[in-house]
Amino acid sequence: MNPGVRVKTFKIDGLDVAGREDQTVLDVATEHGIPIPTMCHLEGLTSVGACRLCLVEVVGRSRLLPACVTPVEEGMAVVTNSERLQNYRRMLLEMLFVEGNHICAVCVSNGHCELQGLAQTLGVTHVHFPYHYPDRPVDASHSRFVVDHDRCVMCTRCVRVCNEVEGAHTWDVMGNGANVRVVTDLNEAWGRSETCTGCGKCVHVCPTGALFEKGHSVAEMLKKRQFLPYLTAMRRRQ
Amino acid sequence: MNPEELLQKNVSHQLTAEAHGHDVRVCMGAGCMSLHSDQIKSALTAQVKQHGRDKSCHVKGVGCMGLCAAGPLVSVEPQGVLYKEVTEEDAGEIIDSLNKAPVARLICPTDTPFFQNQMKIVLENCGKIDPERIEEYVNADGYIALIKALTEMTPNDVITQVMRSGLRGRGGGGYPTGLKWTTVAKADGTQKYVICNGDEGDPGAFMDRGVMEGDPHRLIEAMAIAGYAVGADTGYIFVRGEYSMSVKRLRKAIMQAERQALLGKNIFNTPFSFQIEVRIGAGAFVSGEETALIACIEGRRGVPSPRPPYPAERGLWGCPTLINNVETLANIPSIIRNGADWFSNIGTRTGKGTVVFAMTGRVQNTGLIEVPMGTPLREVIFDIGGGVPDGGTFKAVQMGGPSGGCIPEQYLDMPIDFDSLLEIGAIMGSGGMLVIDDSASMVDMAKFFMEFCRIESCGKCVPCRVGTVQMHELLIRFSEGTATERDLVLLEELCDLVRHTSLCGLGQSAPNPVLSTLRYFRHEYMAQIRPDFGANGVDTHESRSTS
Amino acid sequence: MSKARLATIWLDGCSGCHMSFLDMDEHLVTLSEQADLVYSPYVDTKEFPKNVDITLVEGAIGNTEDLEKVRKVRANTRILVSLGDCAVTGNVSSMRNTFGVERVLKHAYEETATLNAQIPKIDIPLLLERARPIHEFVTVDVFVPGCPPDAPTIAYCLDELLAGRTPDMNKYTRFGK
Amino acid sequence: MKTVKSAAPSTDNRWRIVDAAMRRLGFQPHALIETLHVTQETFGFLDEDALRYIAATLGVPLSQVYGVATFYRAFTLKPKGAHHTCVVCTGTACHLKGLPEILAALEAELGLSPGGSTPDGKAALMTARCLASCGLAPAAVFDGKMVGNLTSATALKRIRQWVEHES
Repeated sequence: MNPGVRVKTFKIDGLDVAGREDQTVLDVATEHGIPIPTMCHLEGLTSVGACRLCLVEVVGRSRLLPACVTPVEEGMAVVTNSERLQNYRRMLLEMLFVEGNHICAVCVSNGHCELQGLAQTLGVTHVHFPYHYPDRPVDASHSRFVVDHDRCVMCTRCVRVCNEVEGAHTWDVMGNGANVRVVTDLNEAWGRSETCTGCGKCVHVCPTGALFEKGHSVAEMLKKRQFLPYLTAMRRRQ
Repeated sequence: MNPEELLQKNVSHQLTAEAHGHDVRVCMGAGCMSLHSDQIKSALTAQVKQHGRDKSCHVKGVGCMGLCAAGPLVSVEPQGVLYKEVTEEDAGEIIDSLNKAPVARLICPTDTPFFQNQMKIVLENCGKIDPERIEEYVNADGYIALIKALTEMTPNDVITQVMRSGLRGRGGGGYPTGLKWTTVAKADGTQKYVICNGDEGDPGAFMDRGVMEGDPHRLIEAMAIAGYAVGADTGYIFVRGEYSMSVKRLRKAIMQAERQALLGKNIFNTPFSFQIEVRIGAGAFVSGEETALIACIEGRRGVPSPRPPYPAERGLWGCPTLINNVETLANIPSIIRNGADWFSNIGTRTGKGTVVFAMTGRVQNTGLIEVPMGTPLREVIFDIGGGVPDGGTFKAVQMGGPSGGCIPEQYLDMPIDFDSLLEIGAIMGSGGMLVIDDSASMVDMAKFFMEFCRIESCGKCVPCRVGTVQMHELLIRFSEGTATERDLVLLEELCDLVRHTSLCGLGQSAPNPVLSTLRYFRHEYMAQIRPDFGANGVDTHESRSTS
Repeated sequence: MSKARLATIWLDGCSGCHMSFLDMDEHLVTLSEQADLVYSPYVDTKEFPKNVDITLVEGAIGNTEDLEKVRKVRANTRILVSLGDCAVTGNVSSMRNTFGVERVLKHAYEETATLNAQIPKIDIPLLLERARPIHEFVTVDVFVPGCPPDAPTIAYCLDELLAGRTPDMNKYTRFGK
Repeated sequence: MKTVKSAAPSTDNRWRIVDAAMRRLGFQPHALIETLHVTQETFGFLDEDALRYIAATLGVPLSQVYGVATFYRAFTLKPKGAHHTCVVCTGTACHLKGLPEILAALEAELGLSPGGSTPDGKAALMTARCLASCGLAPAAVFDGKMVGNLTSATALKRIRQWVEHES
């Protein structure tokens, strides 16, 4: 621990917990085995608080706070799993399902998909909002990887890992509102990207089947995440 | 330039003004400009020349005079005559009458509530001075407050005055301005910034534009005072790209101020240095949100970030940053000049000072107005605004634009201030005041604002990105009369979700126009519903499923 | 106690869910002790009967006939079960939705036809602009996602319903399973 | 002070205006939006060459430049749907030397007005504040090619060629 960093004690779901002041509510909850669902967050990347799945209640505050970016405070009382939160989380997941074209049955990530998994854990048996059926492209121009925008949930993990870990900044987000999409370089075909190093980090941090390796059929794409904590640790050593 | 020199300059200009004898002011606000007031100004100038009165009469363009409905407006001083609906052809007659009786057929009476019931602080110079001449601002006691702050007060004194004045942010939230200044002043860091938020993006709002185009030096003075108070040496005025006139006037004003050493190094020979740069937005409503605005100035996509950290601690380029909106800052010179007590005596217990509204819609006197906080809505709409024209009946007033809500007749006697508006589901916010009469559909109104939010959503957080699309689609069905009862349930669920889970203010407030119309005009939604999911649960809805 | 009246129907789907139903094997015998199968692709009844207790609906609503059928089912069923991803989410059936009917028909009947290419126009139900999940048209009581839901899942669901309980399907299945 | 790092995409004089904008803000990455504003004012829209050049000069990743250029409504990457673009200069010199007549002719003959496109959508007409080619006024850029001493007849001819060739 860095000198001068203080420890804060507080409560999560009634349990007494302690965390360093530079930790977030999510960090401390995870350390204590309290599950809080996440989608855009990934340990090792900066947090952006975009998917809103990790919203928690803090007693005495009217606003819900995203656990992934909320610093711990002395004496705070966090509620992670009220009925209201569960309800919001289910609806947020439904929002992700309706805005894309998620056909789990034909997806390379079927069975290994975070979106699919969360739907089951949080009890989404169906989506009660109307689907949008957007017309989104698939780009298979890269020699080894494919991006299927139908399955993209705009978590931006690929953008962050490429910028923060690989250092290439090949990915970014274009457009606004419902038209946002991840792009490589000047939105050219991925295979023609001048900046992509082909490292595959983006593919392996992607929570769904939006980014995958060629040569995998339905349910065959397993994402390997070990590299991220490993790289973080190795860089810290330097 | 020292204070004495400035004063001297002030006086000398006053003398030349007196020598002129007559001041003919032509409104160059956006409303009058759209009716070609610039050509009227040219015609008047030509007539002055033709009448050989160049020496005794001065024609000048001024900022918004307020009563846009009667534009183009021209006033003649020192007589204090206001002319309405002036055309180029009237120029000769107006100049001809300077030493005689005014042109009766053009006179716009000023003994009406529109002029008598207003109180002007923010707009005190708007419509009076030539915004492109620093001399006129100085002549109107401009930069006195800055001199006072720099030569007679410590930064702490300035903050104390702002704190004691009770001024609250006019950009939406109503956060105490003094508290914000204190936070930035106390924040760690040698480099700090002041940002003036002029990204007025609400449809139907043009208060900030009025100030930026009608009295730009006021903002420069305020920003310099703020910079002094919080310890910043650089300021940015962020103006929405559509306001090219604002950008032009502000840039000119900055140049003039620099030339007079009112900006730059060691202002008034004090250790305080301050520079200001104008940054132009590029057409994104969301960049009015503090963190998005900072991203925009940094040259990034203008998407909001979670707060904390607040910009006051970690803002522009990671430095403590004070962000105030145009109207908020425009109050500062008057507060410093006249003192906190003067300001805090105006308004209500929780809302001090005045508030500027852009009054539009089905109301007689559309235009820019300023009234003390606590003025009842009824007075604003029916006395100052002159009520609904053409025998229409008042139905509601929409306040706060896409983030605000509708207020029905029953709340018209409520005094306007931050908290009372919040209570009934509207916000003071952007200051747009749209009067609606019984010919309008509240469902369509809600649909209009939701479409705006859908288009303007930055797309970062899930509830706003998807929820606004969903709500807009549902509102289309209501407006077409093809909605079902189930749609109403979905709409209410979505309002709740988007309001409570969105990342920034845009998303959190996007459902407000729907919520407030559902609250006060639910029957209008119900009237648009077709029988649905009848006793046996069969949806008789066909419209979305025909091939 | 009289036996429950059970029905199954197959709309815009691949029949996989009905295959899965058959996979219940010997459990079908147990089931038949508690319920009569009054309408199904498995039995030879032409008209959807009245007063059905439970109907399993497979497939999305893709054409005008599906829509008619599901309305008839809803009007005559106490507990309507959306069986499988096509019924629950639109699934594979809805993959045509982004293209529009015209393009889909052209591709299927003209561009990829080997001989006598033509788009059929008579005696077949009209495609709806989009294939959609059942619950967008009628109220659904129980959702059983899965592509297809496996036999034990279907068995559990039916056992619970027949016992008068509400099944918790999340424990057994999910989208795409 | 840094100087321009990468070479401008062409010898077009207008790049000097873009360079000046970037220089004014010290070639810092935060000059991106200002630079895009100036580039669009100068060229009428932002094409790939421009985005690449700005990215390289300001040291901003390509995808970030693209993300910013598509986030804000003020920026256009390509006139919508049109295959061809004509950018006319609306500077003082061009105005004095007959731009209004040219615009009137395009409107009357082809139904083409600034910011719009021909009814078939093939050609778009855009305006730029000044193309910095005042000596050649009136000037316009046809699909990236600068044409000076423009007349109504030459403008009509060029655009007609586009429209007819494509049909």
